[in-house]
Amino acid sequence: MARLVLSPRELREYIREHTGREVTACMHCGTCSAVCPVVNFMDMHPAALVRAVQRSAIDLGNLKVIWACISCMTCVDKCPRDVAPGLVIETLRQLALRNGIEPRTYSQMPIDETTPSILLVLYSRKGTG
Amino acid sequence: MLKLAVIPGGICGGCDVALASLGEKLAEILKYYEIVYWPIAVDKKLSNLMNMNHIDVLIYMGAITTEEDAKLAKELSAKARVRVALGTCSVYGGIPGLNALYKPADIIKTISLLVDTKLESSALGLPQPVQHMAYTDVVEPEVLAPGCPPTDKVLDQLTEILLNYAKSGKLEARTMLLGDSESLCNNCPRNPKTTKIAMPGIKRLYEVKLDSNKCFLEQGVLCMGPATRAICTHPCIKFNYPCIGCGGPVEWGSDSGLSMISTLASVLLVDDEKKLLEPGLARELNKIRDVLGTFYKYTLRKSKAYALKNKAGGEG
Amino acid sequence: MSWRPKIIAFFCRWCAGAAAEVAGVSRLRYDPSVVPIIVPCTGRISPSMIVEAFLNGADGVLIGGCHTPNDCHYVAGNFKAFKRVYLLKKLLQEVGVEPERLRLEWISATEAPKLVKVVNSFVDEIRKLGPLGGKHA
Amino acid sequence: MCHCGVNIAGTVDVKKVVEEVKKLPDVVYAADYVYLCSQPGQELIINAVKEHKLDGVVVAACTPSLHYETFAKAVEKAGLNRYVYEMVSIREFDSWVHADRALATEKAIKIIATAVAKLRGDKPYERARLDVIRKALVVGGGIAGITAALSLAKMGIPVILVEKYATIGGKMAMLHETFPTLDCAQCILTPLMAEVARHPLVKIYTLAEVDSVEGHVGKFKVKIKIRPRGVRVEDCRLCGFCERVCPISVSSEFDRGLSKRKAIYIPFAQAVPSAYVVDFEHCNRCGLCVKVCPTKAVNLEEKERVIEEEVGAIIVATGYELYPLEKIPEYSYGPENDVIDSLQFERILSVQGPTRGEVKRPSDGKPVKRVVFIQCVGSRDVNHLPYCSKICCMYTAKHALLFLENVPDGEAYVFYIDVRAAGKGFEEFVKRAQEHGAVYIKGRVSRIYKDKLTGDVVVEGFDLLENREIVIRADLAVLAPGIVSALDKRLAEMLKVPVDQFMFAAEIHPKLRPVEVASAGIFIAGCVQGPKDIPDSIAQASAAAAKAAELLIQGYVEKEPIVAEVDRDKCNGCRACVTVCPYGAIEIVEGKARVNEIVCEGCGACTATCPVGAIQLRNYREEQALEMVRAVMRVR
Repeated sequence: MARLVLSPRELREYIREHTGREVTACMHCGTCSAVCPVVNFMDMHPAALVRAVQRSAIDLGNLKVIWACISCMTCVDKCPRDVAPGLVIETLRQLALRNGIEPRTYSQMPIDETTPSILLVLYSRKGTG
Repeated sequence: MLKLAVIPGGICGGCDVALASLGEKLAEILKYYEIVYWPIAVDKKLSNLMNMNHIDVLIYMGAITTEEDAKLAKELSAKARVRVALGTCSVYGGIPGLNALYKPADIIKTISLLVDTKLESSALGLPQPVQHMAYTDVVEPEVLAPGCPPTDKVLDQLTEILLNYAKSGKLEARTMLLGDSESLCNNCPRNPKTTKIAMPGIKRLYEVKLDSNKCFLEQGVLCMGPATRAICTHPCIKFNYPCIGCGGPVEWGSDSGLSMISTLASVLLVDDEKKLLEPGLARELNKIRDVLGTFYKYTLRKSKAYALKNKAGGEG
Repeated sequence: MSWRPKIIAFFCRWCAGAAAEVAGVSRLRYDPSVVPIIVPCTGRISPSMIVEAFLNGADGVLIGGCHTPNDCHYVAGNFKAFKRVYLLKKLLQEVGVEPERLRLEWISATEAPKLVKVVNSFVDEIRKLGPLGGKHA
Repeated sequence: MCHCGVNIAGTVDVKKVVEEVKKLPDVVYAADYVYLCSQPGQELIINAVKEHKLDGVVVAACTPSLHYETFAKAVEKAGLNRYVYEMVSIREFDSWVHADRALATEKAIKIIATAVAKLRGDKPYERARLDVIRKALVVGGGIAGITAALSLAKMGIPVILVEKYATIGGKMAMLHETFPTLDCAQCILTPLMAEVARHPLVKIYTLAEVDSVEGHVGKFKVKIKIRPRGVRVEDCRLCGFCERVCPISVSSEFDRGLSKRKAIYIPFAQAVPSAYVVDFEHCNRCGLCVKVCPTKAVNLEEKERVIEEEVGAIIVATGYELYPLEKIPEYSYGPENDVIDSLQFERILSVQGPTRGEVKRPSDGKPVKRVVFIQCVGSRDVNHLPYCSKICCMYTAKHALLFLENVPDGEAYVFYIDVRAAGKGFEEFVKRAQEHGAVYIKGRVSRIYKDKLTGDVVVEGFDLLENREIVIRADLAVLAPGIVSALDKRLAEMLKVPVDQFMFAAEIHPKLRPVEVASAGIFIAGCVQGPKDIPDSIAQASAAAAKAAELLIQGYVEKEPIVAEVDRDKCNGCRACVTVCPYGAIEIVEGKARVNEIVCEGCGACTATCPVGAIQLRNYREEQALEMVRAVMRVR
């Protein structure tokens, strides 16, 4: 898998350019993780992801959360500091795709009895393009 | 019968129409005056006019944009006893006056690009363009009647002056600037209820649903009313359209653009200054793309900004 | 370098003006091309005053006021100055005057060294730009 | 022109300057002297004025901050008005900062030219002195208002205290105990309430609101609207017969809806004034109370009245309200859902409260064993209130501690973002709550709902440190809503108190002048300025009282006459100057601007703003300013 490494500053500026948001404004309150309907299906919950993005401590190639997010944008609505994790995830997803990182496909997703239906639908959409 | 000549310069025709629309009042004027020249109204030749020794009243309309305009304005004005600058172009240069920023040759060049035709003025027999001017740049008229087009208020005053002159042979003052010597805010039909104008930002007309009872500035829409001479009875404002400043400054010789820049800067986001700080305020001010076009739409040619342009250009 | 620029500096009485006094008391040296005019507050400075300076032969106009957001002795006159100067710079650009000829700086009463630096760098800048209108007067 | 020894003359060719200055327009006389500030120097000025019949003086010397007054006195001694004199600094602005003699000399001439140009437009003015009415108005009878009123009264200043509700005491009266010392709020507040009520210099108006304010510093005319109480305070013996017979029962404001009260009631036992009050909104005029009252104190016919008072200063202490929790629907706020706000929990803890201090569920009265506290409800959230409400961390710790002391086998969970315990004894207090077993969970709550089957309050959230979702089934959820200003827009406009976007009053300088606002004579205390705890409110109220006393005890205000003035013929009434004036000194009267000379501070922002040049700062008129600019350029 391709690996994409950006410095914290580059990543922050990239996200600012694409979303208009400042990831460093996050105060780590956890609202995004609390309201996320699929947080249990993520390898890294949204608040933790924002923290990792601040330090650019992510490996886009191996990051599963960006494919698990269903883009419901509840975290964007509720974020008390306009950091908008949903948009950050969206940006990372695009960044990954533009850099030739393979999206995780339908078959690679953890699916069992407890998977919410919205996630199933989304997995299938993302997986089939 | 006194001799009345109406001379059109670089003109859109609005002043002609406004003057022609005087109707009954025009008839009243014609009891005392003979129209010796007015291309759209009477069939009198320019050569006759040029041969006349004197004209009693000369009304000049429009900006001076060609050598022909300049020549007529100068030569005929010298023969006239009372000179009237009618319309904002004539008084302040008007919208054509914005061209004064550029050399005529550059303007011709730009037009050529647009129309895809070679515009060699002499070759086509076109008039030779000059640096755009107001009539008032060439002579000092006795009567200044601004307006784009001249409003009923101004034309009524002009009628009165013409009739009085016909009867008494005298003018009330050396220079008369028509309209009321106050700005549009004075009798604004919106009659604002609040005591402050905390302008909430700069909005374009399509961005707001304008409340026709509230001050434009309070709704974020640029209105030149505060610094514009009350030459009208607020037709634009009554139709929910802000003042764009065709009346010119309140006092002859003052500069409404600079005043308005200052006023606007003062009231813009006045309650949010300490929150937005300089970058936030700058972002809002950047919404004004064209400062000259906004604040000097009609009066650039007679403004300090234009003087500054000459200074910078090493002319003037 | 025989040509010396003519520069008018509007300093507010409370911050930049006080800094200029401190500069004097501290015997700091700066370029004498700048003539100070003390105003009660930068909020008093009207665009006409600035344009008048240029029209009468100034090559540059420097404005020194109190730091934003809270230093202004009169609450927020400095913000008024900022907004006016910002629009005026756009106007200058449009009429072909380098907007760098007009500079607004926040200088607190204690920042005499900053005042000296600002004055000298402004004079340098105007020197580089040359006289307004290109003619040596 | 002064040599200042060699300080000026060492760098500037004084003789040349004098020669050049003589050529300036309207200059009749110019001279130099070695030390102008000395007695002979001053005499030189006085004699010159007399001899040459001068009508204005320019002194070019050191800085005005040093010797303005010296020469002003000399000018006055010569029989001139001090405002037709200008002083410019040649020493600080020129001789001390330049070395080149020729250039410094030229610059000196230019500087003097500006002063001469300005002087030509200067006019004489007289200073205004205004007597101050030695009386103060305090708006708001909470702990801040009470403190300020008492403090002023103790300095011998009569005070009018205006309170919106039927009793003074404010929010503090609702509290059970106070952090971090756990004093009983009532025990420390009610003596103060009684003291302020007793004080001969304090006049308290309850059920009262400021109706209109006119005038300015030193002399405000205030109209106060007083709603009918329906009970004559001096006759009420608190026997309570009226309450017993009253057939109407409504929810109690004081207990924040957790209990019922009658339409004739006393807010709480120690209310001040100590009397019953009729709730005319709910009263059905049955007249039973009138019949049973042994002292005939009840009067249901009482009408609203308006009284007028004149005061010299006003202290605004309107306090706070809680952020309306209806705006956060996912938290299912409501006693019926057993989701309550912090003040309701205070009432539950209070021995005088609806449950007599037993912690029971509001919905069914079941004893509470497990309670969840949620901090930052609305605060620190750009979707609601971007600011921190400051006191919630501490009172939540207090709530958790008091609950655990009250219910020893109980469990308390606190959801937090950060714990902000900056204050004396605060951190120790939070530790104490934690040592008592309060479990702090870093994370946010996504939703709260009532499980209709089990009756539990279900709190769902995310525990950031455990890195997983967390669901707590509790008996009660207590929200810590943000604090919002109780100052209403109309009052702020009447008093010309500048406010921020959250209606908190904006102090004139956040560091140096924290209890004053831009309108002279108006002071602020307590939560009207921003969220505050009790000691901060009291400190600020004391400061506001001291600042008001400064003004009132001096007895007069003296004003520099260098203020703005309006040419009413030119003014177009556009209101731009009113908008830009930081002091609210300009108002529109009959369609034109009018400057209040006492309030105007002379900054000149209006002069630069006016689109038609109608408002001019005296002796710094636009034409003077332009002339100063031209004068510099005229010097060759």
